[in-house]
Amino acid sequence: MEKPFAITLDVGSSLANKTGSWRTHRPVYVDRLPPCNNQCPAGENVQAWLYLAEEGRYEEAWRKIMEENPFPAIMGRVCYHTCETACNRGALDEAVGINGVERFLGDQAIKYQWRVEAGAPTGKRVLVVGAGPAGLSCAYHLARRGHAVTVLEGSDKAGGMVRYSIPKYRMPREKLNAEIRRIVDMGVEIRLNSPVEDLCAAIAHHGCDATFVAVGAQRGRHLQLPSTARVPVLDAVQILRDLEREEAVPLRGRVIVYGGGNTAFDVARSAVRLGAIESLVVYRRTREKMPAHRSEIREALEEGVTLRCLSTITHVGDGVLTAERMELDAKGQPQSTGETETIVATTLVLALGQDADLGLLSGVPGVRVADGLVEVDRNLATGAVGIWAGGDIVPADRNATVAIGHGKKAARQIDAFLRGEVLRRPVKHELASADKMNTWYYSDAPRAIRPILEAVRRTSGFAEVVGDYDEGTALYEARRCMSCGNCFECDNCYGVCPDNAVIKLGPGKRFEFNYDYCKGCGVCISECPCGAIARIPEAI
Amino acid sequence: MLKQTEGSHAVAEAVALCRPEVICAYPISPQTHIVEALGEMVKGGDLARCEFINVESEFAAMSVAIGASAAGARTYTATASQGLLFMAEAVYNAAGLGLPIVMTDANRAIGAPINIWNDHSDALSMRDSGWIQLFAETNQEALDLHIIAFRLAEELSLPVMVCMDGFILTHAYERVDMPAQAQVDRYLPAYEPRQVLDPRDPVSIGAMVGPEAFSEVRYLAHAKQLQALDRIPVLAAEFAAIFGRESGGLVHPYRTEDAETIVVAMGSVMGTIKDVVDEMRAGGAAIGALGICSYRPAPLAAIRAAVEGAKRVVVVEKSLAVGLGGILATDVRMAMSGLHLHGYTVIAGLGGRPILKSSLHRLFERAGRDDLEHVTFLDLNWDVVNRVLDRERAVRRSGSIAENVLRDVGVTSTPGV
Amino acid sequence: MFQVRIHGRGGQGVVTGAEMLSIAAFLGGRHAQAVPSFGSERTGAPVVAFCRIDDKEIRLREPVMAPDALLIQDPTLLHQVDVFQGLRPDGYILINTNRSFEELGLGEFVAGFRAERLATVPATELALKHVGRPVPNVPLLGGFAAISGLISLDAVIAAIGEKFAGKVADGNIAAATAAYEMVRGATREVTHA
Amino acid sequence: MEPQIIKFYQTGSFAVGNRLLDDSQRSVQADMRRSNSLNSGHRACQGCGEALGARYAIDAAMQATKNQLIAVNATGCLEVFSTPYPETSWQLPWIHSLFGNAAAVATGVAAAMRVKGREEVRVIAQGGDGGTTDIGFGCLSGMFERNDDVLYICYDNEGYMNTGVQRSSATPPAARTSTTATLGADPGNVFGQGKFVPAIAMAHEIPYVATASVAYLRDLEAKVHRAMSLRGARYLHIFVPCPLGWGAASEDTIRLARLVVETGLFPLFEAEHGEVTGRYHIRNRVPVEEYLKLQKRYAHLFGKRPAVDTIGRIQAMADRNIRRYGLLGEEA
Repeated sequence: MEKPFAITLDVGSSLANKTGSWRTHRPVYVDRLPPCNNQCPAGENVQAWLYLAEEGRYEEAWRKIMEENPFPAIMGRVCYHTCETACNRGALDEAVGINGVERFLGDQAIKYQWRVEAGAPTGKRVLVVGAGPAGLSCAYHLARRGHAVTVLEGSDKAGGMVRYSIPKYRMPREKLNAEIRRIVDMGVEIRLNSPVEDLCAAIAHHGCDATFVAVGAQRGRHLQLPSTARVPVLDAVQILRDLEREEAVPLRGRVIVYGGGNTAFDVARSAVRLGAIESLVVYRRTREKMPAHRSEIREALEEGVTLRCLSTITHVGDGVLTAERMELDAKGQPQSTGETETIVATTLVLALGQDADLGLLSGVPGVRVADGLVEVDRNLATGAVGIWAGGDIVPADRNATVAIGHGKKAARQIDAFLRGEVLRRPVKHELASADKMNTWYYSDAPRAIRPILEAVRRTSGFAEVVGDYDEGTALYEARRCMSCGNCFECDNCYGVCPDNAVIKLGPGKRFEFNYDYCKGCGVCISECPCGAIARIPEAI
Repeated sequence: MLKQTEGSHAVAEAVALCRPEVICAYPISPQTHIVEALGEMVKGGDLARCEFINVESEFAAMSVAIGASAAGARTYTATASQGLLFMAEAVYNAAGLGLPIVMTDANRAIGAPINIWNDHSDALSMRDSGWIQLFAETNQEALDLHIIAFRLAEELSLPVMVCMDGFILTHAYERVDMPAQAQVDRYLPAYEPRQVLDPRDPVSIGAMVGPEAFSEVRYLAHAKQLQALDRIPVLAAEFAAIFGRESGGLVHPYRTEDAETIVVAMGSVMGTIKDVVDEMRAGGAAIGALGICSYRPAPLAAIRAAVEGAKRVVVVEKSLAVGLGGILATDVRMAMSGLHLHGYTVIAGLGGRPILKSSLHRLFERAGRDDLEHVTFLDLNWDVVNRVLDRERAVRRSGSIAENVLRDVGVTSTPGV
Repeated sequence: MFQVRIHGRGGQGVVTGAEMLSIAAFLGGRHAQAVPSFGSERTGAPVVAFCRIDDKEIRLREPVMAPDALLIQDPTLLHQVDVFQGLRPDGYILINTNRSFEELGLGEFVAGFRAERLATVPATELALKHVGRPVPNVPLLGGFAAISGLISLDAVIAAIGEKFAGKVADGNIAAATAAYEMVRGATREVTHA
Repeated sequence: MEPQIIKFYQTGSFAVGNRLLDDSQRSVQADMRRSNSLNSGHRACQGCGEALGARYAIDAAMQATKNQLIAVNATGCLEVFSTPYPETSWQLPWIHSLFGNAAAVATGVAAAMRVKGREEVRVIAQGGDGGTTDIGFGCLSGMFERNDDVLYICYDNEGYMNTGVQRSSATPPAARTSTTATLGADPGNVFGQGKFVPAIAMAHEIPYVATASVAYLRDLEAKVHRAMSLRGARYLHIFVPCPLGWGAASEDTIRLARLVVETGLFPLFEAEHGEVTGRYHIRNRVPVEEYLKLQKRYAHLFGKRPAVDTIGRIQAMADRNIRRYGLLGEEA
């Protein structure tokens, strides 16, 4: 075509005009730290595995969990999922049901017998004392890194407090066993009925290069109550242990549980299942202050457990207990009022917390114990070279998830130690807080309700109370994830750029800015649903 | 084929023979008969493969034409007077974009006061628009010029305006020789656009051009018109070879060879002038006439060649540059620059005022004696004009001049002041 | 050159009459030019149209100033417009009326004209009878053919065929023929008188 | 608007793309092969809503017509920033003629295509609100009335931005422009003037009329697709914020385009042959202040002594739209 001068132009010729020079600020793709990941004691990359799960890539999602935590099926039941409390979606409608999806993935793995292979052998050997969640977690991570691991366990079964203090209705044993079995299948040796009384001796006996101690806090705290009669006073930890061993437990008649933690409720709920006439939890502060998880309290109340808060038991009489009413002072501390009343009781169960038995460390040079806990640095190293400690015996929240996190952390440290390296702490990304999100783009999607066993059926047996998500529901929940701070390839930046200055690299490859043309308007930043684009000033 | 028909209809038939593909129509006298006839031909199926679009204004008519032409269709429209002015912006645009649209202008005066009769004010107001403007002397030439116009327009990728006097030609029944389709097809090849909107080869037409290139664009438009000066005589010669008659060209000299007085004019008045020239020649006067067919591009060299042997030039034009005098005359003066000739400007036939043979006789006789003002208003009613001027000198007031003139002429019933 | 001026009112087919006259002349091998006195007149207003007939190309574009023939389609115009302006002394006058020149009060005026070139014909009546509408233009052309001999009745009939079709054409042909016969009869009387 | 049938997905139909959807169900803008009809290097301001709207609409039309498309552009920002010699940003056959004649030029192009038997080639005319609702209105109405096969797209940024932010007949009440100063008793643009051209388009009973906003991409694209599935005169009125003219932050372009809809100030609907056939139900209704406050052109309504009455009148306009078009859905 013989085109008229200047009036008629060849298409696309404006590419010669590099409008990027107009820019005073530039957009940059970032990965921010999702609040769920930030919150997870086990350090799970929750957003990442939900991202995989929402595409139906369940095995990959499960493997993503397994990079941090070898117990998705256990976590999906006993974890108190503080990630959900932190979830940004909570402000929009309701938090994503992370825990339910995790259980789904864990169960999928068991159903399809997905396995994790041990790493190439390093020739190093590590001793782990205690086959609870911390010890097993540590053993697993070490095995993945190719180290030979021997776990010494004093009980006749592995699982620690998950087995011995969480009733079956919360933690079906076949799942627990399956997840432990998977670790054993990786080559981890678990020696049961092998209590360690002298750690130095054990280390010397087993000839290992490093040690992780996670023996747990299994000794119920006792309280000497003035007693004038025969009301049996039992230890909650022992009851739960007996339950696990299917030994007879005297939870009949009117069962009074003294304490406000999860263990107290586990006992109270077990009492309901065993046919107690009454199951009453007595706690000296308010219900809000109870350390037990909300869901635990809620489910207990649904099952008929009753509460008496702001009460201390002061005396055990003949079929009755004397309780004093408490009041909160200005600081929120309970104070005596002198007012008393009586509670009819068949059995009193003390659930006042547990202590660790740290006798095995007494002869270890450099290991210090204070207030019943092992002193460790931020990397869980004890004062003794080559010895790490974790789980309930170190100062931290006491729950399975924290313990699993300890196991992983210790394993990483041990691995670095064995390789003669110093582990560099990864830079912690900026938090993907709600203000960085543009939640308009997420469809309205209320949370899926996990099926709950009817109260009538629950109270008559030890069937699992909280049901599973079916696949559709799990997928739905996974897809409710907003992928906070991490690009999920929604194409918004690619679409909303008035200057076509975003290059789409293809599925899974995310995007790049074309700074030749980006004018720095910031629309992509405003409209990024998940806050994965940052704005930085240009050097002028 | 010879036939006795109305000028408008003859033009419509000629346009149809050119196989137009898009025709836009908006009614305005005295152009309406042309598009009416074309509309009938399209609707009746005589003109196949043609879109006839009834638009809502002349501005739209030219705009539709711009779109159609840019998309590669042979496009035609017609207008007059206020219509041409209403589309003025688009008229310039069509030329600027180099779109070979052909348009008939049935020449008519411009208001206020509103006047539907003939003069050349409309066409001449568009003299700088970049369009080629050809003026027809007769209905025969009018229809011939449309055939030439399509050829010229498409060769140069420029729009062409064929001007024919409103009513005097458009509504006159005359004998015309209507060409055969085969003749027209031989003369006018299929339209091959220079630039076209087509998804197969996309371009952007109508860029914004800044100071860095605008002068060049304008010069190229000028150069294209100069190119047309070469092409117009060639196309007229080819036309004569195929159709067997002279039509078009730059200028039409009539008995100018030894003329001392040469009358220059455009359009149908040339017929009356030729009669007068014949009569005066019979009386021994050395007078001739020069018809301008190509007003734009201005055939300065051809005009100069025709008049340089004469003693005087009388430009009779149906237009007035208010505050200056002649419009055509200014162009003719430019052609004459350096020549020592008397030049007279005669403003005649405004708003349909008949140009009478008797008046022209008197005028040319006076011119022959060099007894003319530089600018003469033919057959002006000086009584009326002077009365108004006298009064306005006495009383300072605003108001419609037209109303006052009518009052003086005695048409309105309002008593005079 | 022979110049005809037609007077009438809007709606009476004045312009069409001039055009048909030019067609008839063309069909007779002559050059002809028909033009209206251009305007935007509405129904009922006075209207003028012209027709020139010659043996060579007609270049003249001025209005007909000195007609050789006048066709007056509406006698009421006689009192409104100077219809006779410029009429040559040997010119033709044809008026659409049932009355005579005397009855129209023109007896004195036409005294100086050649009697065989004067005629009246009830063209509106003929049009109503044959066409069904009061359009006197075509019958007047028939009358003009008869009075002037400048065009033939056949040419008029052919011109009608170019402008009209079907029943309208047939009616107009009948009306024109009737007018032709009437005027021929009358002028013959005059000639023979 | 055509509902996108998807089960539930993370981002539903609100984001540009969705990796969980089949390619055919994703937006045109999500497609790596989108035509980028308006290419990089154009000279629109940062965050220009019109540049965005034009690419959204034309890309969708390109997809709908398999790239058999010609665009006619009225004078205005879009034209000036896209085609300054020697560079054009357009990737399709495109013509600019005048300010007021885009609809008519498009009629001509469509006529040419019809007469040449290339009816697969479709025509779009486009312009700003000045070129559409004011100076181009005559040609637009003529094109509608003749039912010419043209989709006319108005990019409404509520003023003459190309010439320096003057008032148009699409400028909303109380807004400041350079010809509606914030002076006198009623600062800014007056109430009770202007026109809503979609409603006027409907009065022509043309096959299709719709409104859209650059914040609702899927809806916008669905409307373009619907329009291109029909023949005859069609009209699409797209709300496109102008950061410069409105005194808004460049990154707020889409936010404003969203808020204007969620307040009810700009109803999203579609109509066929003069009857409303669909409307967008407000998802998250907000008071007009949230929209107004982001724009300096309304700054005189806020500050120390907020113009409560004026804001109330603007809120009443939003409420009227919500009533008139049923924007709250069934629960309303």
